[in-house]
Amino acid sequence: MANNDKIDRNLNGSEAIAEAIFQEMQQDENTILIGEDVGKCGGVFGASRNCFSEFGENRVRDMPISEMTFTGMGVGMAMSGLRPIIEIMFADFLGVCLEQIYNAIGKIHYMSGGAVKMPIVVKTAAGNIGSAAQHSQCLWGTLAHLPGLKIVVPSSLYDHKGLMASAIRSNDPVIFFEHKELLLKRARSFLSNPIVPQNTYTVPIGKAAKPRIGSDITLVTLSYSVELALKSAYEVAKEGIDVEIIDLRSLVPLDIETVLQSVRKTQRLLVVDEDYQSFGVSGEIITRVVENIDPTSLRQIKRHAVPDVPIPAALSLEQVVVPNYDSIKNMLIMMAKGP
Amino acid sequence: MANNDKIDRNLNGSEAIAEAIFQEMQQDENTILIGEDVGKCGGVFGASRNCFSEFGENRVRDMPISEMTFTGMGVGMAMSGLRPIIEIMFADFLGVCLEQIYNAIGKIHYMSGGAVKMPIVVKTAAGNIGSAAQHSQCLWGTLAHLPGLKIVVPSSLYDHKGLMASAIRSNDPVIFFEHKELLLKRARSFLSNPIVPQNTYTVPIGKAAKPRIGSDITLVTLSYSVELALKSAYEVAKEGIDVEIIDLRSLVPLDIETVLQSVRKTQRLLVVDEDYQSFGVSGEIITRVVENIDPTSLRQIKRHAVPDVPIPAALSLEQVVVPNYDSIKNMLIMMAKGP
Amino acid sequence: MNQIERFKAMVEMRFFDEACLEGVPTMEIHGELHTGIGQEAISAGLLGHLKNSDALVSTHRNHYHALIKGVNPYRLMSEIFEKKTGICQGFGGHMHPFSLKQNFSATGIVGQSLPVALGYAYAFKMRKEDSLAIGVIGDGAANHGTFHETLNIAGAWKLPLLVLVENNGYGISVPISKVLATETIAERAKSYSAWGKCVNGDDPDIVSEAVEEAVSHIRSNQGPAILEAVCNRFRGHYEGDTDHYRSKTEKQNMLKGDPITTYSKKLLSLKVLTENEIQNIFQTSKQKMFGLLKRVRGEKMPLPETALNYIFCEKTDG
Amino acid sequence: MNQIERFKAMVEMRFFDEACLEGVPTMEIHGELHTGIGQEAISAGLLGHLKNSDALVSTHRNHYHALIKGVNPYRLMSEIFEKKTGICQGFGGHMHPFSLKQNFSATGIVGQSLPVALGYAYAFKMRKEDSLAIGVIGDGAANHGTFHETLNIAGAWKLPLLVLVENNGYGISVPISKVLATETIAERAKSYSAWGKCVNGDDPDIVSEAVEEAVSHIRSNQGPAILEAVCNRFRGHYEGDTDHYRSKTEKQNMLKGDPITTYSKKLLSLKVLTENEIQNIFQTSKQKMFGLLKRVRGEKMPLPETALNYIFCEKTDG
Ligand SMILES: Cc1ncc(C[n+]2csc(CCOP(=O)(O)OP(=O)(O)O)c2C)c(N)n1
Ligand SMILES: Cc1ncc(C[n+]2csc(CCOP(=O)(O)OP(=O)(O)O)c2C)c(N)n1
Ligand SMILES: [Mg+2]
Ligand SMILES: [Mg+2]
Repeated sequence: MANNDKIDRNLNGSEAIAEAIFQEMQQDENTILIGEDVGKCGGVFGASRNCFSEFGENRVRDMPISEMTFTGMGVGMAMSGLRPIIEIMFADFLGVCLEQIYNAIGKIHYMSGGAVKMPIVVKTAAGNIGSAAQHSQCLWGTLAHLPGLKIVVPSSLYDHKGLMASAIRSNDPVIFFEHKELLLKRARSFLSNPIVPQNTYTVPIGKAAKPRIGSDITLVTLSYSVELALKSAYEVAKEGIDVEIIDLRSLVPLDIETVLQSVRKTQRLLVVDEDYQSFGVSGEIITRVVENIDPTSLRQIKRHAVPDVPIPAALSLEQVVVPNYDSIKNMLIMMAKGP
Repeated sequence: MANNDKIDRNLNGSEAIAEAIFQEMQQDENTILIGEDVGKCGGVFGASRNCFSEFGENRVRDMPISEMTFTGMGVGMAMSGLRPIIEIMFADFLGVCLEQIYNAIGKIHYMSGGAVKMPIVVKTAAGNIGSAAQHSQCLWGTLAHLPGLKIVVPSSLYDHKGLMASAIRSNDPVIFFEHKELLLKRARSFLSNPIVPQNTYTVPIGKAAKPRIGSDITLVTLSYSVELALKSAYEVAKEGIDVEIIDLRSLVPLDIETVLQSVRKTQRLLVVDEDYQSFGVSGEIITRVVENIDPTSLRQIKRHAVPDVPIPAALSLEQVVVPNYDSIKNMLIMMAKGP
Repeated sequence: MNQIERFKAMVEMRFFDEACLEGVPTMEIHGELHTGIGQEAISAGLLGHLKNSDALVSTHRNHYHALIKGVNPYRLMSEIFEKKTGICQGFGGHMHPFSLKQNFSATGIVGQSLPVALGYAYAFKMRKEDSLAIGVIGDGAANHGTFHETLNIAGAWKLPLLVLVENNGYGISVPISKVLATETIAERAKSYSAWGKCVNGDDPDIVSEAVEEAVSHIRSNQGPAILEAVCNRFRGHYEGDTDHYRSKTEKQNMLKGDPITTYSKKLLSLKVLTENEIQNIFQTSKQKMFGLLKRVRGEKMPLPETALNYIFCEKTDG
Repeated sequence: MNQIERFKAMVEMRFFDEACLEGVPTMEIHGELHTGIGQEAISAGLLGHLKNSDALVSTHRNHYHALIKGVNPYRLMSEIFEKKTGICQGFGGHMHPFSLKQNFSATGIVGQSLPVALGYAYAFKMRKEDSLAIGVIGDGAANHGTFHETLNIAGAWKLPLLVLVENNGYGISVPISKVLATETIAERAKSYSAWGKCVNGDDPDIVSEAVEEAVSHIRSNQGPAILEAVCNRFRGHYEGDTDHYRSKTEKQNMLKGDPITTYSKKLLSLKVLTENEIQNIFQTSKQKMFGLLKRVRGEKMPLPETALNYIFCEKTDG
């Protein structure tokens, strides 16, 4: 919010993404967008607004509710020379078409001995905005486990556009996880970089960001939780706790170097993740840290994620299972009191 | 193999499982088995042999190749009072029906506020036996990340029967990962417990086994890799390296206590996993260990899993990406030389 | 079931959903809400044809189906308002109501009602019970693979399944005509050796007649049926949907055909009801549903410390 | 394409797969192998109808389709034998051959050939190219949801797609008649406004005629087609399958109708070929294919140190 005066366009995440898609489609006529409600409607979150009227229905195609098939279509399209962007409306629905994602999209480059490329983006909206067990999931941990897929999870508004541009230009398949909250959040209320240049630009996939420099605790996180982390860090700074925040930006490739450098400095690691806790992101980050840093120079390692429970409908329940501003703050304060 | 003389029945894994299914179906007429080729064929690995002729086609039903639907049928069957066992032939195909598994089977008990039970077993054959990228996967790490599902991964022949019986009796949904190699391996060549009593018995879900006691290194693993680990441990024992092996038996619930006790003793941890390495089992085990044990009393932590690559077709390639007897042995020797 | 009851049911459904709408701007319902407003005639057409033991598996747009299946309106509305008195104690929410007693359930995932209904149908046939299962879907869901897989299985084994398609012309913003290879969905019945019919879903008498036919086909062990009822979705796909993809004219024309108004006129002209009686029904229903709303609003939300209950029903340590 | 070439193609295919069989007991092919033995007439019926630019997406049982699509037999057999000279350098194996040059690919996952073929069809139509896509499936795969989803989309948008169903009566051990709601699969065509026909898949002339019809329907922009060709799977589902679920009598009867023998008799009686010429074709084909086998056996396996190549095509550090 410090940057507020420099914000000339009060975009939200969906507009930033739509702009990237629009500009990339302008530059390469092989790029096409398929999915439910991506056409006239412009995407249920607006993340493909303006594209249909500009590029027409051949290149921006509303699909029937047949995710398994239109995901597989992307494979054929890619083999025929197109560069499909496939929207799966909510991450919760990935299970309908996951087979095509991990057995075809993620493996064909390898299975073909490098002969076939899969320049496909699967974009999907993750995260909790109050829609209960079947419409709130992140599932990026699930996808990151499967080889051959780059997993991009933007947080800042700047990255929404720049990482989407990179994803579209990539010749490797990218699963692009938007967060519903960020799709709807406007620049002026972003804490991380809210400036979205009008011209095209890319943010490289595989390099973490450091939206806050600090010396006491390294907080590693991604997606919407970066915003929560920044707010919490701002608060605890008043109590003299200086938090360094690392926004992973992508899970595959994972920029562990940036994490390691920070943890070597702070010796305290907190991983915050809105996905389910076990067998997911937090375990992987922590393991890579202990694989690389002498344990005697690690003072504290903690994680904070959804405690392996479906997201409940009632707000009173949801608040206690999804990491939020308060819960992160409390973790930080607790850690600062420790060794 | 030490037990060889006590083996009166030289069963293989599939026979042990078929016996559990048979006996449980005898005891409860609500238990039914659905899947491809489970009927007259008795399962492509034979894991439902004899059931069709005994219980008839209503209770042992060959399904069309419609995994998404017959998995969902299991939900309706369960709500109507049946206890379905659903066979998904290979774990690689789970992606076809995963949505029903994690959004319905795994969540309905929770979403219904505890009112509806899901006594469902999804059984599937995992693991590498030379069938390349789309027929060799484990994917138990993928499933373990999703809440509401118990994840059972037997290794010993004794456990094949006993854990399947527990899974069928459980009122919670269980994903039961068989390993193709173990389904076909016969008692006399098992290193872990090969005795399968004829009568019914259960092995509780959630308690790890310790098929070898040792003092130098704790090797945590599961499924077929337990056999490999036992063989490797036997070999390195000759060089004076005393390995303790923990067979997890289930990933959810995860018996971390047994792991911790062992690691407190040996101070050295090796996790071996036939699934993909990142964002999976090895990261979770290691993280739970460092969450619970003072890092200064951990001398070495290592993992050995498939290095995030699809399984290649050629044997020459496959051998270097899937953990095997030699590679495990080498890891143990290397660790024994370290701190 | 007579026409008066059908009419009453329609009016009650409408006011039930209008009561729910009150909870949206106040954030009492904090996720998205899908109402059935405009589609009452279809559920009303089910009245009298279902036994308690019959199963009904519904969708994201499930309130009317729950009501017609006998789910307690108070407990249903409580669930929608995320209260502890809800049928799922507030854990499920409006897209995921479950009531074992009525063999009623729903799912928020398009297309996934059908396999679940098929599972019931299989169990009924296997146990030689005289019940049937209804799987409700929208037109959009008819293009999902489960439609095919489910009907093929039901057709091959003559399972007692009714696939009820509420064809409101849209899957969110996508007109069904743009993504359907045929004129109607019901004509696909032949591919599954099933009974099939497409009817006007705005008149509950027509729907009821078709349901009668379909149900007697099914109960006489002749296999599955597809009943497609054409209707309109009066509001946006969910509350919050700006519905900018439909033209004003289209929406105005649609609203002229309000099935409740049309049916009230029909019953007037048939002299089944007087203008007065109709007004009475409106008032009583409104009072009833807004009375429920008031009570529901007074209920408590589930306690935070219960949030980790019900992950498993058997104790685990892991 | 004349009958002699069809016959030659059938014989070559048969010997191709028989040569592959040699690699099973020796473990040179160390995964399971699915041959097309008994089903040669169908692929032979495709001869002459496809352009190089047409796409063909096949299944686990894909050798014949690859050959007919013009994939180099030597490189295909090398791939099956997991050699570095294989079309995928031994990374793919027999279930996953890819050849961009011929727009040929396959998948080991049942039902998933169709969406991929549909993607090609979409691209062809979008770019106004005169090519078509063939998605091959077995009878078992026709009950998978992708069959429905794919054909519905192709029908709605008149995409140039041929769904070729090789109906060999079984999905592994399950007779299609047990799990299909209709007599034939092709009759489902109406549900997708598609062309549909079920033919005897043992006679390549009959298949060829039907392909001709289907293809001209598709190339004249009238939308998709379903061609069902009924045939027999002579061997177990895969090498190693004991095939105990089929009776001896059934198998004996089946083998009496070997399409190669039948067709050779037909060509004899039509005086298209003499007994001598037929024997010549057998010998030449056998020599050719077992010659390939010999060469393939001499090739190297991919180097272990390349096992981590090709996970991504762009460099990553993570
Ligand atoms: C598998 C899946 N894909 C997409 C969605 C998102 N979605 C929810 S409702 C809906 C439209 C459904 O259309 P229809 O079946 O016609 O039902 P209607 O909303 O018109 O009642 C979509 C696409 C979903 N919930 N599940
Ligand atoms: C989604 C999926 N389910 C199951 C399998 C296992 N499987 C491989 S081939 C096959 C039978 C296929 O039958 P059909 O389509 O008739 O082809 P055929 O083998 O007869 O040529 C099955 C069940 C698979 N590969 N993929
Ligand atoms: Mg609709
Ligand atoms: Mg077949």
